[in-house]
Amino acid sequence: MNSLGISWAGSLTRLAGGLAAASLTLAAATGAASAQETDAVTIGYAISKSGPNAGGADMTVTPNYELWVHEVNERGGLTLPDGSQRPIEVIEYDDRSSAEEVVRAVERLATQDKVDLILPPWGTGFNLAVAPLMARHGYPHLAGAAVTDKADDFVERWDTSFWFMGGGEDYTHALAEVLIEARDAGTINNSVAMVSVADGFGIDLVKAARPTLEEAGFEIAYDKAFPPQTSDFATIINEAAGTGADTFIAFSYPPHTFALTKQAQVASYNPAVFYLGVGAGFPVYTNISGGQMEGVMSLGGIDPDNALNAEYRARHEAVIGRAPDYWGSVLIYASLQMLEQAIERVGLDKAEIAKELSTGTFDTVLGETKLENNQLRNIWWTGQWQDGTFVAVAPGDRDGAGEASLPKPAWQ
Amino acid sequence: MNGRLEITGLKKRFGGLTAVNGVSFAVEPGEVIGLLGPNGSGKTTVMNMVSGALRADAGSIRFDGVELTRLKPNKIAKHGVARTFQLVRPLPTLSVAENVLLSFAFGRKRHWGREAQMLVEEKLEFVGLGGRGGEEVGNLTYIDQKRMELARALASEPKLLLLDEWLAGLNPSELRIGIDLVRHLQGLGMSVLLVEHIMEAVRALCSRCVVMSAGEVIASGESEAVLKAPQVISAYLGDDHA
Amino acid sequence: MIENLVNGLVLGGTYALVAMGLTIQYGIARIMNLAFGDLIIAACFGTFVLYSGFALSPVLALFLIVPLGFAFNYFIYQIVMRPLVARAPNSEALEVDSILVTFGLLFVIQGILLVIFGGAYTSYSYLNTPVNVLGTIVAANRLVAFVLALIFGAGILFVLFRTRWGTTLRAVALAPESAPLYGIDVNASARLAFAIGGALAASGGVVVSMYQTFTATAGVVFTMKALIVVILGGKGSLTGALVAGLLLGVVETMVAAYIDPGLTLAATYTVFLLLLLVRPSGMFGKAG
Amino acid sequence: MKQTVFILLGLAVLALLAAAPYLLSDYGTALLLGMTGYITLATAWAMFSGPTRYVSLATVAFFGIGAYTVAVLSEVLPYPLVLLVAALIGLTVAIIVGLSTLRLAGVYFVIFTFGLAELVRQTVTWWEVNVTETLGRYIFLPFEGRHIYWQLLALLVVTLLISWWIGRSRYGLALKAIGDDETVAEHAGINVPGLKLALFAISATIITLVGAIQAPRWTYIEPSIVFNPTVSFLTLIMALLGGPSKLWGPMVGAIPLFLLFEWLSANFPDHFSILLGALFIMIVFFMPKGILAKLEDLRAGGAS
Repeated sequence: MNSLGISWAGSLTRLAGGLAAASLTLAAATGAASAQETDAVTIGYAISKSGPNAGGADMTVTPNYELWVHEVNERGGLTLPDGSQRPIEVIEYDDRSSAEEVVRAVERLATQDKVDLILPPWGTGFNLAVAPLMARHGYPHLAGAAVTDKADDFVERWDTSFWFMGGGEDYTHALAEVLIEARDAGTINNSVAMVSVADGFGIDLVKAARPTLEEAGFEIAYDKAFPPQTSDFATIINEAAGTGADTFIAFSYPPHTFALTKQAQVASYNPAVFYLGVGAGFPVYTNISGGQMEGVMSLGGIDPDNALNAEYRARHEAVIGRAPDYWGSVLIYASLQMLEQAIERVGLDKAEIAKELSTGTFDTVLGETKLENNQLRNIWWTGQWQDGTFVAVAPGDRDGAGEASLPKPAWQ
Repeated sequence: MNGRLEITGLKKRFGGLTAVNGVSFAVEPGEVIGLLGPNGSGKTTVMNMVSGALRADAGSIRFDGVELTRLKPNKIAKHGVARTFQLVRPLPTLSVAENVLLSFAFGRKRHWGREAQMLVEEKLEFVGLGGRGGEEVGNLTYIDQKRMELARALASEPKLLLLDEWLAGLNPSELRIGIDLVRHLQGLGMSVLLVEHIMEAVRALCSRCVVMSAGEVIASGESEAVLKAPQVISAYLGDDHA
Repeated sequence: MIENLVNGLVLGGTYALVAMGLTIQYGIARIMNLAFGDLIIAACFGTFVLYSGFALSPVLALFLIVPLGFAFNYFIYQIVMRPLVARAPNSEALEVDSILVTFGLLFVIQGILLVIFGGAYTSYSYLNTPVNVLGTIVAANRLVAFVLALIFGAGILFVLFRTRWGTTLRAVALAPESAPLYGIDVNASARLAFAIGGALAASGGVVVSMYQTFTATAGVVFTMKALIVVILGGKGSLTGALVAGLLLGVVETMVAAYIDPGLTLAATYTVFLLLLLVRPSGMFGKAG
Repeated sequence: MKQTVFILLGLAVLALLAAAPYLLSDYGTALLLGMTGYITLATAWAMFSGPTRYVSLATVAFFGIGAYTVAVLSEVLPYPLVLLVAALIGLTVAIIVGLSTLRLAGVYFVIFTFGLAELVRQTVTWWEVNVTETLGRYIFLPFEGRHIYWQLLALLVVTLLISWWIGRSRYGLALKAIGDDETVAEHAGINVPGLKLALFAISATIITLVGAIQAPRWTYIEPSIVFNPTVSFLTLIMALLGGPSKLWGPMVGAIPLFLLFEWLSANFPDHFSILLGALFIMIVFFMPKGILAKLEDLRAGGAS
């Protein structure tokens, strides 16, 4: 009757074997990680190289990390306060678009690889997931690809965290500014059709947009959220067109942004204001819209006369092989330049770097850059495709801002 | 009322086909009764309704004073009705002993632990598988699998045993062993409802028979008399022979 | 109303096209292919490369990529699936094994695409021109998917029910155990069916790439949609896949139009789960 | 006597594991945490799916329900009560789902459970977007890695004890019988639907608790994070690799796979998918019944 019960002896032996194997593997992993060059500055990051987040990370974040490291090492390395230079050595992990993986990878970078600096992952959720860890281990956290209205709260909670992309309210206020001007000029009516992707980004923006637009006296005629997996927008475009609104706003991700564009073209839906979410500022958008991106609006934008930015775009294309997007890329790159300059001023002490980032003034591709309460505010909130460039149009009172050109010309 | 099976007006339809149409008969306590009929006459369907594998469309099945008609197979087993299957169905991942133990554990009286193990050995002994409890069922010969299945049915300590062609496929010497086993059960006071094609066995075991054809009972009574009845012969062999 | 119906049918055309391949692989070859969506994505990338690199129109690309899909799946069956089929004691064991092994295959294909193309969103514009169907404007590229689904569906149905060859395949689908008794080479038939399914996946990929943005990791979305359609339609039923695909498109469009676009997927799953509960064998499947 | 020795040994191993966070770096603790989480998931999964052979992909539905409950209630109720509520919600959903689905078999059950996970995710998303208007939720519970690890370890011990108890009780035997032949099991007197439902409910409740306990680690929760279908797939693979019908099987599968994933994503971040896939195919080819069965085969082969 031995087969009935569990054989304790055999099972425990097997368990012990498993544990021994596990600890051996652990030991092996430890040994491998500690064998690193001593004179290099180690910089680690975990990024989504597979899974659903890979698309976003591969557009906005990873290329800029690679570009920056490439450039720094080409210059001979990071310059320290004493003038010496040390090359960067990168340790990168794939977080597989999983929150648990990204947390563990950062723990590994901090406590196992003991890297000098850690660069953040892609996405609002993942940046928040690693924020407590970065703070606990004292790493300055340059949250680049994260849009949040709660940055003030986060800075209070984690004073070594820095936020570079603003929040939903920033973007919607800027948009409302553009819309009010167009309405006052008689270009558009009072009605707005708005859709958003049902996920953190879409909700944050649409939640900020509702009160902002209503305060500005706009009537929201259509307001729906769609699941991120949506690929067909025929019905949504039909319904939005049916409302007679002159303004169409979509807080969308790239696949939706592209599909909305194609569907609007097919349906000859041509509202005076056609504002889309992430992806409209991607270089590939030119192909997707069949070269008809003129007048399309979105988040971000650049000042076409800014030589620094133009130069950055050229370098990105030369090193990475494709152009950066017109929104997040330059912000991420600027955050890395700030990091580099902070190190040059105060060395590799993490607390000192954080303090310098918080208080110092830096020369970046954005021009002279200074953080306000650990947040980058010097951002272009709204942009518009004009003559083949995604030009920044808001805030309109800042130097370099273009003029929004409305109504949008018809699709051909 | 002790251990009497009473079937009245039992009906079952499958789609447009009426498989069992108003069957009534009874099995008295301690009696071995044969349920006969050509293939497709509805015998196994009756068995399935008694054991709960199928639900009757109409009619009633009472056993030991309890209405079984709407009960699930596990409840029916707990009321003291056990069965074997037309094709042997051993549980392949369980050892021979575990196959039998299962019925003790969930049968009428729920035995478990050391006591149950002894009971299992006893039952295996009874069917002629003594000492072979540790073997894999897959390795048993056909007759031994049949023995194991009988032991498994007996292990739920039934008052009524349903044997569905349990003797089919045995060679003459095995058949003799099988018949002796069933007779032994009768000696223990158990009622047995036997679906069987082997007339030799029916004659040897059953005092009474019920013969079905096309879903209806066409004859019942003393075995010898029933087996000679013209309607029975014609049902088996076709009208030409009547 | 008519507008939504047309939009729904056109959307459903894609679902049907994609699902027919899976239902053939599952119904006849008995392989539950979780890597199906990744084959579609591979075909998307193939079309993209041909279009942007060699200026080959996606419609012409069909003639290159569909045979490639056939050949690739033919070899996959021969190398990976056949040993599993040979060793499986019963169809359930094969089901579990095929789920597991194609799950591995999914990652291999996805990984190769990631290495070659990276994780970026890929999209191009082709045949994005309006066509008037019963007063509703639909995109030509989506109409192509719809028409292809009907053509392939009708073509394969013709083959299955009007040719000797098709009778063989159906025999394998219905009774793989007894088919050899009639002199049918089950292995060859299954391999063929698997390859045809793969060719359909490739054609789906070519068409989908014309209007949908894709990434190397987006395959699972297609697999799941196709699976739902297959189960809705009934395992192995081509007609079922066709009807269920179109129906799903209509349901999604109606929900988006009259209830809330946010509930389209929830509605899909609700319809799917309810049907599974009421009729587990699907709309066109055999009961039991 | 022998049993006492093993119990003592088991307790010693447990004590060592509990003390591990003091001996290891944060990353070591994180590894143990992740590993314990997956071992618990795989063991709980195998508790139901191993003996009944119902391949469930609903793991992440319950995991996500647990995590979401914590996200919603962590500021409202004391933590132990939050866990209790999470467990109750998981249990209720499991019973409802179980009552309606356990008569589906084979691939239908597989697809159904996957659909269920997606449905829960879509419904939660829709609710949050349209009703509460907060898709992302924050969890600021004062837990560090080791606190979460200890909770998971305790849950794992409980899970193993339940699994062990079921295995040696009459219900363990009944489950094996159900896996072989439900009809025979039913005729032997087993309440098959009831037993399956009970087991599904226990398994789902444990899975819910794993999600609930792990949630505070991510600070920020949204449906795409907690209803990530990878969780279901990994759990299934780990259990199948080890051998789902044995008590230690899921653990024997989860530990090497977990470490392997970690090693691959650290050393081959760009080729993770290819290697994982290739490895997976090899496992199916060379260890179809799981590691434990393979080991037993080898041992049996060596002995004869």
